[in-house]
Amino acid sequence: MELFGALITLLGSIILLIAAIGLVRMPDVYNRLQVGTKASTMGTLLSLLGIAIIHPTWAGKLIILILFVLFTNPVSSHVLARASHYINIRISKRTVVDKLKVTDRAFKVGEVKK
Amino acid sequence: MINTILTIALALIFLSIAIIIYRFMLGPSSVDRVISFDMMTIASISIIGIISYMSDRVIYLDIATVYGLLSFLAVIIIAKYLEKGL
Amino acid sequence: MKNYITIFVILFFVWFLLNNTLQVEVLIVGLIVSALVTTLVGVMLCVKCNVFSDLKYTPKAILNTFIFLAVFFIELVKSNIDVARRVLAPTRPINPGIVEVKTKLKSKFARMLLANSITLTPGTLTIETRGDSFFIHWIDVKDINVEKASNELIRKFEKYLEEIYD
Amino acid sequence: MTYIIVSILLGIIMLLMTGIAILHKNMVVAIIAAGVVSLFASVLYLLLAAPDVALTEAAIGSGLSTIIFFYVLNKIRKNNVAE
Amino acid sequence: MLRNSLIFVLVIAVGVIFYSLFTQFDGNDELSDLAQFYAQKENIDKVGSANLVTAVVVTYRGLDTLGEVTILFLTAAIIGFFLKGKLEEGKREVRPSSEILQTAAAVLIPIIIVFGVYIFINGHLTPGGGFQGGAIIASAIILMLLTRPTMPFNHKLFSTIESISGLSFITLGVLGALFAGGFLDNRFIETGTVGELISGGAIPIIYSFVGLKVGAELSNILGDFQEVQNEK
Amino acid sequence: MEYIALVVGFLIILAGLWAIMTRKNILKIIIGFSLFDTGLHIVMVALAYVNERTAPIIDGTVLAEEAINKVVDPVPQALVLTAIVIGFGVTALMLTYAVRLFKSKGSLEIADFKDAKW
Repeated sequence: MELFGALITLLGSIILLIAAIGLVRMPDVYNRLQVGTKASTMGTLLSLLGIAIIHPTWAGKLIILILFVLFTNPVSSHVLARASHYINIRISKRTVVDKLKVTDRAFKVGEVKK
Repeated sequence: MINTILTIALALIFLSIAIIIYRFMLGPSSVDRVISFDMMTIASISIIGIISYMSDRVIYLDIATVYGLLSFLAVIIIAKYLEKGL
Repeated sequence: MKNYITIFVILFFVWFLLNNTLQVEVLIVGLIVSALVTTLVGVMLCVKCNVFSDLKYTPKAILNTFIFLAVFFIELVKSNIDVARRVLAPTRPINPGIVEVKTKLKSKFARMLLANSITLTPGTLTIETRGDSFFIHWIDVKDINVEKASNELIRKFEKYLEEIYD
Repeated sequence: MTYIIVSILLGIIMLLMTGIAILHKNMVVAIIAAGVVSLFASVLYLLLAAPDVALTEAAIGSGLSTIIFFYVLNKIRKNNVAE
Repeated sequence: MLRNSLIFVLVIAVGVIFYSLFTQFDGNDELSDLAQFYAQKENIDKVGSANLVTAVVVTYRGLDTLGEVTILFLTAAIIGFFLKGKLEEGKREVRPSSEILQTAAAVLIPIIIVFGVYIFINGHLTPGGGFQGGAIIASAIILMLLTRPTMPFNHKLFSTIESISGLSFITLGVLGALFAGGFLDNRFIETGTVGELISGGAIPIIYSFVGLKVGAELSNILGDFQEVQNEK
Repeated sequence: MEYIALVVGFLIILAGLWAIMTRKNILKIIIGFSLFDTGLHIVMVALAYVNERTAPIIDGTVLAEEAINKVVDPVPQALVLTAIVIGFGVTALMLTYAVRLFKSKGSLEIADFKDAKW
């Protein structure tokens, strides 16, 4: 059982490594955010879960930690994506469609106001 | 045995932090650096989890929770600064 | 009122998990602290006081909560396999774009859960919400039509969330 | 033994980030780098068996300091176009 | 040029001092005498605090903590004095926060406050205490300010909380002086078993007041920095 | 481990000192000051470390009887704890002055404040 937990922790760290590689390889901010959010959330979740399996008496704090990360990480990446869209970060050339920019132009959404 | 596996996991996490720092130094825009900061915090949570197992102290996990809170707050304030919404 | 009771229960649950013990005095202190914080949040620091007021406590809603969680975790695992495939493949098979989808959900909490689930499922990231439109960055755009994209991306979560909230 | 290697790695990261914090031209990056120094200093405190200090450094040194710096940056930003 | 070389020489000189300090240091294998006194079984039982750092901060060197809290109070007052300018009537135009962030903040703020309260109530059992818990509560307040940037900050409420908890802190100290060994002595309440939540005499109560006070002070500082954004 | 922490702390102190004395922007000087602070705290905590020992908190792992042989020195940790909080206060105060200076001159470059030179 303990060995199983340790292996899960190892799996989590491998996923974190994948997230890091993705951060370097992806072409623009949005794709980096995609890879970063999903993989880092899952990586942390798995490595903490592994420790919770090794040490079942510690489970309470680890569950709080997992829930906290699971809840806040998507929100922060959403906020960051929104900010980078408003300050016109260069979007990758491979992008096929950008509906949000089209909507912004259509409604003449100004610099600051709504 | 378990300690060996966890040491390998620790090494992998440090490798990923090194790669993230590469992106931090390279990153063309500020947003890339903020993403790197966020991921470094998240990786540190895993590091603290493993360290607290290795030292056999459950109390270290409180600090990891503070890290989760910290990453959320810092990312939000930087994002709001960048989009001029502070 | 339902909102405050929900907040109280959540806070007490958090307190219990943090302490991770069943000693009576810890639980009593937890009750006092949760009650105080709930009052404080409700009276003085009220940000958006009615986040939880749309929750339903019928058996059907609770069943749907569990189904939603199960679907969510399956999608989370799938998304990581997807990410690993995209990152490690030498050609970087991406075809990104920002698409618009429409949701029927009205409750604030349900919309936030939907946005979070979108962010954590394969290849999608919520960028902005305007009214009932969500703008989503999709790493592999298959369809730019609003209806079809909605069906593809959010219907799988929306049908459970609708049961729980609206 | 593991702890020694971990502390060496943490030290290298911190010194690198100190350099970035001092030398980088963009103030946002400098402040984030200073935050990262505090962040890893906190892990180092944990290795040095000082969890109280680690908690304080994480909450105050890395959290509130960074926040307050960004408030000031926002205040002194004239109508210039940042970045 | 002269200036730069002077600075260089100065930094090198400080480096040499540090090098000599470093070579003279050869690790500790034992506690110092003072720490041995604090870590004795009898003294741990007498004070009743499982966290020795808390014992040092709250009881053995409680006066220092009082001074520190006073310094923070003075800092908050000076910052409030210097940052205050003429508030322009015209509302500043900022981009409103995203709806998802507002909802998430409404869910998270109570949870963060409870976490801060946990940190300072358990200050004598787990790492943490008044200062850390106060900082975490201030983080919750800052999250609230962030989601609604133009909302006026309620300085009065936080000043009231701060004064009440400061007064209670002093009162507890005086109670210690009256019924136990000295100012800020925690033993006028039964110290109980080390490791239980209700133990350590007055330590949890004192630390709770310190936490509330520090939280209110830090919130006031952050609120000042928030308010200065609204000027012109 | 404590030796490495000492070296890192000393180097960060030197870097912070250098930044305080050579940088031209007031915000950079404040960043240098806070780095100096961090380095100083690392040095103090490293001096408190005792070989092969653990955190000074009694729980299931460390019993009160054997605490004297198992924990590190709590006194410097308590001092550093206060120092960090005071350091935050000082940083906030310096930033306040920075805002104040910016209001008067519209700039934070140190060269624009030549009239304050003696």
